[in-house]
Amino acid sequence: MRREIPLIITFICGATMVVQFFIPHDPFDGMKAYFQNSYMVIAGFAMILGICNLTMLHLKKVRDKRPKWGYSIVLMAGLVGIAVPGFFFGGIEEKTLFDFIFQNALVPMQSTMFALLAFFVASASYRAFRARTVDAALLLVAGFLVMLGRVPLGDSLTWFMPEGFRMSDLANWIMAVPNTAGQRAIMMGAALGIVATSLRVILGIERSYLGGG
Amino acid sequence: MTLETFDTTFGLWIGALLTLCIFSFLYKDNPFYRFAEHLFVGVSAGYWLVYNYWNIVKPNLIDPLAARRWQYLLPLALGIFMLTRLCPKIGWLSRWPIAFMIGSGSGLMVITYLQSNFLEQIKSTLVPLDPSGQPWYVLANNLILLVGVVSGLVYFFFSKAHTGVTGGVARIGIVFLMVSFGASFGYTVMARISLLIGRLYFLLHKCAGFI
Amino acid sequence: MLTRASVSFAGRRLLHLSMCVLAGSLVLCCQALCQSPPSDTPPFPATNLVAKDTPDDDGGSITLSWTLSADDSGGKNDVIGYEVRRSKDPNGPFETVKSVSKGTSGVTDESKVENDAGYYYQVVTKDVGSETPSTVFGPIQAGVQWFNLGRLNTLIVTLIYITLLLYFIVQAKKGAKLFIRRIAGLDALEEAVGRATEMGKPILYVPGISTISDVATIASLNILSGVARTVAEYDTRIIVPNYDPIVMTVAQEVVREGFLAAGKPEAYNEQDVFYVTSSQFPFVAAVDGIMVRERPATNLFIGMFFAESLILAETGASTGAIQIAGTDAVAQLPFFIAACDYTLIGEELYAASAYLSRAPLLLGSLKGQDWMKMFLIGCILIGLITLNAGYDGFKSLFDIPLTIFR
Amino acid sequence: MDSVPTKPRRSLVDRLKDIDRRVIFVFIAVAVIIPMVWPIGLSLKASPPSRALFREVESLPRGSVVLMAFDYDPATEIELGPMCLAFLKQCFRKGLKVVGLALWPQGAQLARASFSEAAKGYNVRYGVDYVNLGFKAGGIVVIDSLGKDFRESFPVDVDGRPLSDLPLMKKVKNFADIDFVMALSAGDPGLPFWIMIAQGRFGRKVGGGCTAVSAPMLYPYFPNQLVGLLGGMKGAAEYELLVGEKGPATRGMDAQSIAHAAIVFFIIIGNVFFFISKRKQKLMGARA
Repeated sequence: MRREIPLIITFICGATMVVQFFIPHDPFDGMKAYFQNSYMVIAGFAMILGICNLTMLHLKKVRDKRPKWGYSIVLMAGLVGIAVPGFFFGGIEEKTLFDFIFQNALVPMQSTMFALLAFFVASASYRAFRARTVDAALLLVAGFLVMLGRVPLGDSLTWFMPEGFRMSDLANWIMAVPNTAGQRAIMMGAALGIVATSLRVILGIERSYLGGG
Repeated sequence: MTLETFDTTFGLWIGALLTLCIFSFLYKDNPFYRFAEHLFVGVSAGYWLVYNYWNIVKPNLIDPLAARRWQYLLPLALGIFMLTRLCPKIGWLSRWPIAFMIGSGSGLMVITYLQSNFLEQIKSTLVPLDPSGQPWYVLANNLILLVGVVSGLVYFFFSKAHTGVTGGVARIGIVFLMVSFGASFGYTVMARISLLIGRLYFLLHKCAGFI
Repeated sequence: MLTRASVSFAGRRLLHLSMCVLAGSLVLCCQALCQSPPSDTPPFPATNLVAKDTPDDDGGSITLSWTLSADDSGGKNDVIGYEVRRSKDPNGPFETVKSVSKGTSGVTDESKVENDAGYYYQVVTKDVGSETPSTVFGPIQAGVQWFNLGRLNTLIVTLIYITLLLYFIVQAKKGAKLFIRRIAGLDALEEAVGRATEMGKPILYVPGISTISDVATIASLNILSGVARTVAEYDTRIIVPNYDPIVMTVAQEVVREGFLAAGKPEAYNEQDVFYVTSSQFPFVAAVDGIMVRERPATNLFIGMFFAESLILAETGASTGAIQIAGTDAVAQLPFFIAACDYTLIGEELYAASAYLSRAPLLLGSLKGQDWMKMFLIGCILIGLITLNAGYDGFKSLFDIPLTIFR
Repeated sequence: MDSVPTKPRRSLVDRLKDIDRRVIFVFIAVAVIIPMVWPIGLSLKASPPSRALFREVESLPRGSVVLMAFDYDPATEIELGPMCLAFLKQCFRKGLKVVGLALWPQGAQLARASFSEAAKGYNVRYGVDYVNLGFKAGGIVVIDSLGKDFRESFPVDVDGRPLSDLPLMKKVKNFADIDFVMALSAGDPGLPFWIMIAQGRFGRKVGGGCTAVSAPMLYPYFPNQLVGLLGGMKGAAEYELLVGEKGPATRGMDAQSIAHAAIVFFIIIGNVFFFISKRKQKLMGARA
């Protein structure tokens, strides 16, 4: 029973979501909103689970005095430091302590982590854009042309070409035609894979998510 | 110095220090990065916990229940079942909410993807090839698009070996995929550099008043 | 976060461009014609007012259309807009339910429309100083439909797909032999696990940064189940950091079962499958930390990824790990291709569980997927032929919503 | 993040081929920082959409009222902020009145900062020469309501002052009193809505600024529905050039071009070294 009931629940919920899409009549019309709301609530509860897991892991590190356990204290301090004001002192409105930490610690770190991409995009293109094989050469040429087409330099390099056939136009063409074709093929294929996997899940053929593939 | 400007200055300094800590990772792993990383994880986890409560659990569960809308008891029950993971003996109950989420998620995906990524993409691939009244390059582009989409799809055939005609067409498909990957990569480079400029502007202008 | 939608914009750009140019020139024409001075004579009325129940909905809505007043974009051209008025009595009084600007010849009235009540409508044409009502149309009732005809095409495609999948699954059950082509990234999995064992280093498995309702995550967990088993057989350590607490819960079950299936339940360490945080960049910061400190020999990034993909893959590459990625996030594939040793592209991710387990049922459904692709290509080809023969009825079968029954 | 340990006795070419990535990082950092601190002012020519916007604003008579929408957040400030500064300086110099509002929550704070930064050096006063109405949720509905009365959506300004206390707002009732609309937008809700309502329905002249990513999507509106458009950091730098106030965008644009060039350069030398070492291997193979 421990495995059958979840399978039945999966089937009923999946089938309901498919059916409600086609039937605008009561009781199906409100089904999607209700399911999505319930989904969010469960996810909200699961957050407690996550926090418990994180806390226990790091408390254990501190208790066992594992190497570098001091950082676990930093982590816990951060967690408590934002959660306590968020729950008990002023909530999450503007100009609260919660908002101060969000604006001055979380946002700068987030943007900086994101900005690391500028460096990684450079090192990745240095390594990957090499004409080792035909495929790699295609990657290189397409990437190189589009990169040049995005800066004024590209157009100045192709000054001798008539208007409409310069580097930026070529880059736009690559983006609009071969790039679109490739992406569309991936998207269509992936859609079929997603739908097939979903149907297998609903029908109970794919059940490794319950543990024990 | 008023409290507000103190707040701003103090906040800027925290932001600047943490920014530098994260950047230091580019050189190598070091105690500054480790400090920032752990703080980052802790603060963000706490942030999500609080955010979740105020923006999801309260308006979508507690408020409606307080207004005696009993249909919200089901999500409450499922949410509590989720927490049974914490006591191993009845932990298997958590499979119910998981089954609910996976089931309803999968059901939604079936129709969403068939509609938006199947029907709509077919429709946008159906373009007139008729040369009359159109410049030659429109026709050529449409043909290239068609060849690209079809050959790309053939690449994803799994139950046929990539030999013979299938192999040839799949090969063309790979060409399109590779061009598409290269182009998307190149297209993103500039946006990524602006992110760095934004960060450095924060450090040099807002914090150091340098420029 | 970057989304899947952001990448498809290039494709729609051409269409968008032409539409915008068209719209732009229309507006210019209007402005040029607007120069004539306003007058006090009332405008000509809107004509041919028709109201009908809005199709394919749960009621509460009526759709109206009319022919523009002769003074709107023509005649004296001094119309400024229209007011739609409604009443339950043909003789009024009428209340205004909607006002629209000039050049608009239809609206949907959704303001407190009761189902199955008879309504009478009137459209009033307005210029600066005066107004002219149209003839009254009615009674009309809003109703609830039992089936959304606009989605019939989606239903048919869904049914075709389910039939194909079930047919081949049944065939597979009967014992039909099913071939599956090589997928390099999946062949490399075992080798990658073996290498980690040789080096005595752990394996890092990141099941994406999305929720359990994302099918890419489910596909990833299916692959994890196979990987966990191999890992247990090789006596290697596997580290699974998680972005979502529910995914973590499932990942713990999956890995535990994998160790159990390999006959080594005692080797499973629950602390290696853990939650980090549900925020994109802090999660990446932590995983980067794991990569440079634990130095896993193999990194597997499989599931749904966003802009952080390259941060993960580049940091992993710098530690010299073998990296296998798999995602259907079109925008992130280029970065994984550039920085990883193998990448499962799009649908390959969803074929993985069949490929790894060789379970006949799954292989059968893979065959169904291929037939659906043939169907898709067939639709494209037939569509092109009919379209270029001057018949666009076939193309209109793919309209969303489907309008051929309206 | 150490590089993979290199084997001894490798040739120079081989070592350059697998150059330590930190060398690349340093080059990128230098390529971005130097132009930001000492702007080079790489030759930049204003594109037609930027020039058109500038000319349109220049042609507005003294005392005209400009409505400015701050529909962006800190994430895109680096692209849109400089446009905003250059544009505001042009307005203040010309004696135009500016009414600011935001359809994005964080836009109101960004507007506050931009106004006070741009006001430095000009004799302008809050309430008389410029006002900040703050943020209002609702997107297109808010824009629509401005056609009737500003007070419907914005009964008070960002600090809670009633509009009747602000001299500038006494003469601004609805769109009819606005001479020009400038929308800085990072996405949705944003520029397309302003074009649709303010231009399409109420016939106002609309100009705009957007991120580089969304520029290709918005260019088609120019010149019929949009009198001018600034796209990304490049557009901002062009406007700084036109207004004659070299600011953050000019620096940023230099940095962006040079960093881009650095990456292109690395790709080229990466391939050169790769081919040299491949040829060497071939030669060695032939010898053996």
